[in-house]
Amino acid sequence: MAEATVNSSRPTDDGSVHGGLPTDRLLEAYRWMVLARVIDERALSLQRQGRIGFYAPLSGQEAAQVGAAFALRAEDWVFPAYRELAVALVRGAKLRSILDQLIGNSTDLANGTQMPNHFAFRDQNFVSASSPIGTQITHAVGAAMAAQRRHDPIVTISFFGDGATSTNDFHAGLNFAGVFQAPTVFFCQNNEWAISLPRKRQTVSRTLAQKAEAYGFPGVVVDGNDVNAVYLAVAQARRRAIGGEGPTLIEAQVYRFGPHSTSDDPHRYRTNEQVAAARERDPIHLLKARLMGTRALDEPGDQKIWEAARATLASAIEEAEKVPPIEPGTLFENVFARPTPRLETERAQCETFLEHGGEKK
Amino acid sequence: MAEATVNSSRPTDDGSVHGGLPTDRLLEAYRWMVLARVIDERALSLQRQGRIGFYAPLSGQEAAQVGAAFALRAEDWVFPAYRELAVALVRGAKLRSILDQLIGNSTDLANGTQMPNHFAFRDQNFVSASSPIGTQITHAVGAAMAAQRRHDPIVTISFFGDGATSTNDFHAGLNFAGVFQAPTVFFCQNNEWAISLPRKRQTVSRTLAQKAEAYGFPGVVVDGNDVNAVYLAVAQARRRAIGGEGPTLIEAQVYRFGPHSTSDDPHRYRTNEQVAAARERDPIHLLKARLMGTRALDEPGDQKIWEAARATLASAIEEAEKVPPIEPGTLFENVFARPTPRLETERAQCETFLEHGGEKK
Amino acid sequence: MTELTLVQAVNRGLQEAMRQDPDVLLLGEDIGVNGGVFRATEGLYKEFGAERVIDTPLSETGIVGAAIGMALYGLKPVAEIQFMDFIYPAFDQIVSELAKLRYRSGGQYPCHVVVRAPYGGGVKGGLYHSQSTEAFFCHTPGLKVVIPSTPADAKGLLLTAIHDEDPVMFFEPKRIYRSVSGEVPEGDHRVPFGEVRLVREGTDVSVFAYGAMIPPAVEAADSLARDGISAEVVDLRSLVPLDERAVVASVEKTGRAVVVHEAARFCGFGAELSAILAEQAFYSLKAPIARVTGYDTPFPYALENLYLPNAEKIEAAARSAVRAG
Amino acid sequence: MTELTLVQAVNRGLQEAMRQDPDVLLLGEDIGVNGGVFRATEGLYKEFGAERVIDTPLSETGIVGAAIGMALYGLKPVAEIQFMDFIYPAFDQIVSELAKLRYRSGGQYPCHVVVRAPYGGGVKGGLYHSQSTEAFFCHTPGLKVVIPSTPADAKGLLLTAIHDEDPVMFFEPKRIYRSVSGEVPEGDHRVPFGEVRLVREGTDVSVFAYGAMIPPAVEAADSLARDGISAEVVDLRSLVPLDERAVVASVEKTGRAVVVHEAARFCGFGAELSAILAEQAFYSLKAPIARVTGYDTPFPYALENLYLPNAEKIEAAARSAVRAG
Ligand SMILES: Cc1ncc(C[n+]2csc(CCOP(=O)(O)OP(=O)(O)O)c2C)c(N)n1
Ligand SMILES: Cc1ncc(C[n+]2csc(CCOP(=O)(O)OP(=O)(O)O)c2C)c(N)n1
Ligand SMILES: [Mg+2]
Ligand SMILES: [Mg+2]
Repeated sequence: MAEATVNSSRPTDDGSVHGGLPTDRLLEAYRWMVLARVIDERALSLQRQGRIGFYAPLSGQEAAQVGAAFALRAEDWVFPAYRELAVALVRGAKLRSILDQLIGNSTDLANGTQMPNHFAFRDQNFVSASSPIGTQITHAVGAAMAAQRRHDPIVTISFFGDGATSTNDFHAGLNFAGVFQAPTVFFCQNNEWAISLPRKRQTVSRTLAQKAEAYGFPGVVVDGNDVNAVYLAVAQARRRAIGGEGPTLIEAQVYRFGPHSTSDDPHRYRTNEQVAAARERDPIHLLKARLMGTRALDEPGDQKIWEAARATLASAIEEAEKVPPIEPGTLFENVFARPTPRLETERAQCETFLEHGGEKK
Repeated sequence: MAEATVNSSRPTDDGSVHGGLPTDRLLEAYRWMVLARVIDERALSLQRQGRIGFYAPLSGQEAAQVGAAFALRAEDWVFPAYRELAVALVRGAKLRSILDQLIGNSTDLANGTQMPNHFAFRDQNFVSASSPIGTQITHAVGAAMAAQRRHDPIVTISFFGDGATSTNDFHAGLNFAGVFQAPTVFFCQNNEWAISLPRKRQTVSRTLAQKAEAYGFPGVVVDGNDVNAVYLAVAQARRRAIGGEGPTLIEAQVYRFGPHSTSDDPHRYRTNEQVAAARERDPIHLLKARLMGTRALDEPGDQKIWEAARATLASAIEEAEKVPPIEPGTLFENVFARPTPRLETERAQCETFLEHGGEKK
Repeated sequence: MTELTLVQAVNRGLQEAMRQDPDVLLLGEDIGVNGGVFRATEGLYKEFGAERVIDTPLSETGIVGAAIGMALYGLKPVAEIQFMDFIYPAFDQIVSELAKLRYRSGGQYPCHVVVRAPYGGGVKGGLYHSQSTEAFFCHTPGLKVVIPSTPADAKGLLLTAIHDEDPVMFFEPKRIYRSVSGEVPEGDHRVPFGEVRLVREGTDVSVFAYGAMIPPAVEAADSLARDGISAEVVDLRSLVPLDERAVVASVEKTGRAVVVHEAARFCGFGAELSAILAEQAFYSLKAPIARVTGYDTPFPYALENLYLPNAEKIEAAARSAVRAG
Repeated sequence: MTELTLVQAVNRGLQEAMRQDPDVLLLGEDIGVNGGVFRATEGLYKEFGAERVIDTPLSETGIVGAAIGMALYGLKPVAEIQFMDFIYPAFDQIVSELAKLRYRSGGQYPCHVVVRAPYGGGVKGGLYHSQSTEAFFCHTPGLKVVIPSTPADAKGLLLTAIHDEDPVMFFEPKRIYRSVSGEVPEGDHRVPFGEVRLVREGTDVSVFAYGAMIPPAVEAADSLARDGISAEVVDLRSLVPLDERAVVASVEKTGRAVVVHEAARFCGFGAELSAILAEQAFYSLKAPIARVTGYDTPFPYALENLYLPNAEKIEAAARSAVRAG
């Protein structure tokens, strides 16, 4: 039972999760997915124009992210990698806050300390992302152990990619979770690529989900283009965790449509045909077709969703770009709770330097 | 097919490995096992007397080590941990050299740089052991990839414990081996303990062998008290590797009879009864009974084997203890191929210091 | 006050913190039933149970990674690394995550973990049970680094560490775990970070040391005193934040400095101390700043006494400094 | 001679070594088909194939661990770590294994691996694509540490590294990968370790720098020259082994020292340089030794230009030194 395939046409036989999301929730999911797609497109052009410094698109992974986020509660804790923008949105992170971070302006909640995409939203229990691959996995396990100790009925969830399954923290995190029966969900978005390395050369296990068996708990493969299937898989894993049955590894099979990031040129390692083939199962198209099939959506309605997304985004960008740049003094904040004497000295040196007109931007 | 049980009463169905070791080889194995046991007993008392500084006994693991070593060829490369004294013996490491290392005297092949048990015997392709757990696993994989590249018909083998399966290098090493089809054998001696942590709390996978499945190659459980079963398992894994079929993980199930090391007090975490129960399957008794059963051995013959082992050991100890202590100048050797100017300066400072009678031993 | 060894003081510090605050918990290898390979956690498993004294699988990555997760969630984990030599599998978690979480989240995610590890030589431990690599952690912005040399400081600094808001690397000089004992205040005894301990006042030369190097530094000072040389011995104990003011003041008084540590010399902590003095006490210096340290070789087994700084070496360096000017 | 950028020179160095010796091979992430995220391995996969330009799974532990195994077996692996910031998962392999194998085996198992990694800031990379932690490796006995600042040195030091018998950490200043170009000799061009490169002679103050800090150091020297201050600029380039003699000689001549690096100040490489001078050039020093370095904070994103040393800061420090005495 190490591995099972979950999809919405074959809902789990567990009564409590039911057959999945009702139509209004699916429509809501669709709106988030469209917004994420719109942000992706716009962010790529902002980066080209030099208005943001970097961007890592999530196109192709919208259903996986929104489906997973839909299965969580506000009290649950999310440990993201750098690609989980749609998860942040669904959990209520403000678009403005996202833009602030992408720009690194003076209202950026993280003080402009990090590259774009490395979000942290305390109010959404969306923990600070870092660049080193996989490190959040053990954090999610530790936080789950802490919640368990406090008898808080919540779960933690870590988001990571296929490449991350090769890291030290994947191994340590899954093993600890198995040993301590931590109430956590490991959510792997297998988008077939770790920059230029195809999934098949990352590891030769048949699926990534089956790796769970090495740690004594179940792994589940799910079609990551099917928002409902993802929702069901995560909801079930969440229920297991809350019920004291321990962790689950979920492999959501998706495809990365865009470049790894704005620094990447995917033409060096994959063909347009490969991407085109994958795009035939674009999660947004699939969900649109489904909603149109049940008449929950029609073309004009769809148009409106896209336009609304673009409009909201445009005004958030406008607002965020008006915000003044970050203050130099913030450089010395949050190294420690209170600056050490040495940091005070350095801050003073820096100020003197600035007063003498030293800084070249 | 991730896991299979190999034991000598059910030999593999592969013709080329046959049913196992012939009687004369079994008798030879017995001699090595007895020698290892005798060394263990003597080394513990040498440590208590302050004649060596530390020791990690292998009692209970003799059959696993000798059986594995018997399945290897001289050209194969061994990547040991600190407990593989019997493997070193079988591969031809001189007893004197082993004693030199345990003492750290001036003929120690490693210049007295390491604690006892951390052997390196270049002539036996027995690579330098270190204390950090698991690090040799990736080395064995890299060396196997190198042999593969050179088309050398050899295998590499790493020895490690149950505790080591939790380390970063276990995960990285097995994954690399799977991806690159490295001709290597992962030999895990599951002796039920990682110092005080029982195997069941190290990981909750049913067996350790099954972890191989996460990396796309087979894992095998073998009775580590049965020298012939171990021999068969390793011989078969070796044949697979040489034949281009890739790596194998072998879990040899044994029990650590003694303390983890001379620094350890096992009474703090396990009962005498547990040990007594395990000792009922003492690999030396099992092999003795088998040899007696086929009349390859009788009591007087057995007596002679033990006496011979004790005598050989006694004279090796005597020789090694006569060797002068290591020269101070060796401190600065082998940091680099040739000492840097800074090391020359430090060596000179050290010599001056010694000339002024500075050293307190 | 009770007379305790240094390792007992560590034990009492942990016990006190755990009694004070249910959010304090320990995790590490062999710390539970076994009480720690140096017995630093002896008795705690019995008193606080498996939920608060957690024996982990053999993964330092997991220990520190999980501790970080616990701390983010609000607990106060104290992670034990069995020997400092085995901290490297957790190095990524320490330098990339623990040290940077507060900063990179703009203060949204402070992350208070104490990482304890015995360090240093003199126990016949060879390459992998003897190292002193405190400089790695001192060079990582965001980490505090503390090393006690007395039982009272061991308990007092540890309690401060556990109640601090920042990540603290707490390195314990295993060589003097049992050989040094002294009076330790009962209860919630705290020693602040960022202040040196003046072990002995002097006027001719300042000897800066920490951890297991304090006893030989004092021995050297005794011997120098017999020849009328007055050595000041300063126990740095809080390497980050460092009491730079006290360090500089001492050399402004004595004009001469000898810096002592077990770690290899090149890029060791002594280099920083030397650099601070060459910057801030330059005009007071009467002699070259001397470093008495381990050599730039891996830590040896058979020859460890040759490798380690001792009273003779410290004394010789101090005499040279005094002779020099 | 060909005019190349620094990253092209790295590429030619690798190509030359691989043509010379079939035992040289590369392993790392995205170095094959993709040619490396900075294109340092561009074209090599095509020329030498997947057997010698090995794209590995995402595991630095595995990359360095496997490279060590290959080296033990007799090959000459060159491991690429995509960014120095991601070297920490391999830290245990580097400091516990690579650095110590020759020593701990009494010379039976030398282990020659070259680990290449781009380092440093100025590319808008934030916390995890900008760090300079060369001091960690310099403090680890058994490792050589090299940082080129010109295309000719990039190729020449890299070829020396690949043919050396010891482990070499080869850090490449990514900020000047493309912005600096220059003439590079064809063929087997080698630059020896342990020798500084005298960038510019001077008599009033010595500026010690390396990697991407050379251009601002030269810019500062230009500006100082306009005011009649003669600054000597010394490119250290081989941090281990360090050309201590040349460093000391320079200060014996100028009497003043400014040490520059991008890394955080506390326990950075500059501390060691300062300590060496405070020990060996004490009587020549006319002014406090100044350090111009990154601040003791994690590396920032938005404010990286404020964080990084630049010509103005170097110039100001040099002027202070000259004013001081
Ligand atoms: C420890 C580490 N090594 C290397 C990198 C460089 N790097 C950034 S993203 C990436 C690939 C990640 O692939 P995957 O985990 O599948 O996530 P995806 O980008 O596909 O979402 C690599 C190698 C890194 N960030 N961290
Ligand atoms: C990385 C690391 N962490 C911790 C230790 C301390 N330690 C030494 S042996 C050991 C247990 C090893 O158990 P196992 O792998 O089962 O081998 P065994 O000793 O049973 O042969 C531990 C935790 C170490 N040597 N290295
Ligand atoms: Mg991926
Ligand atoms: Mg074991």
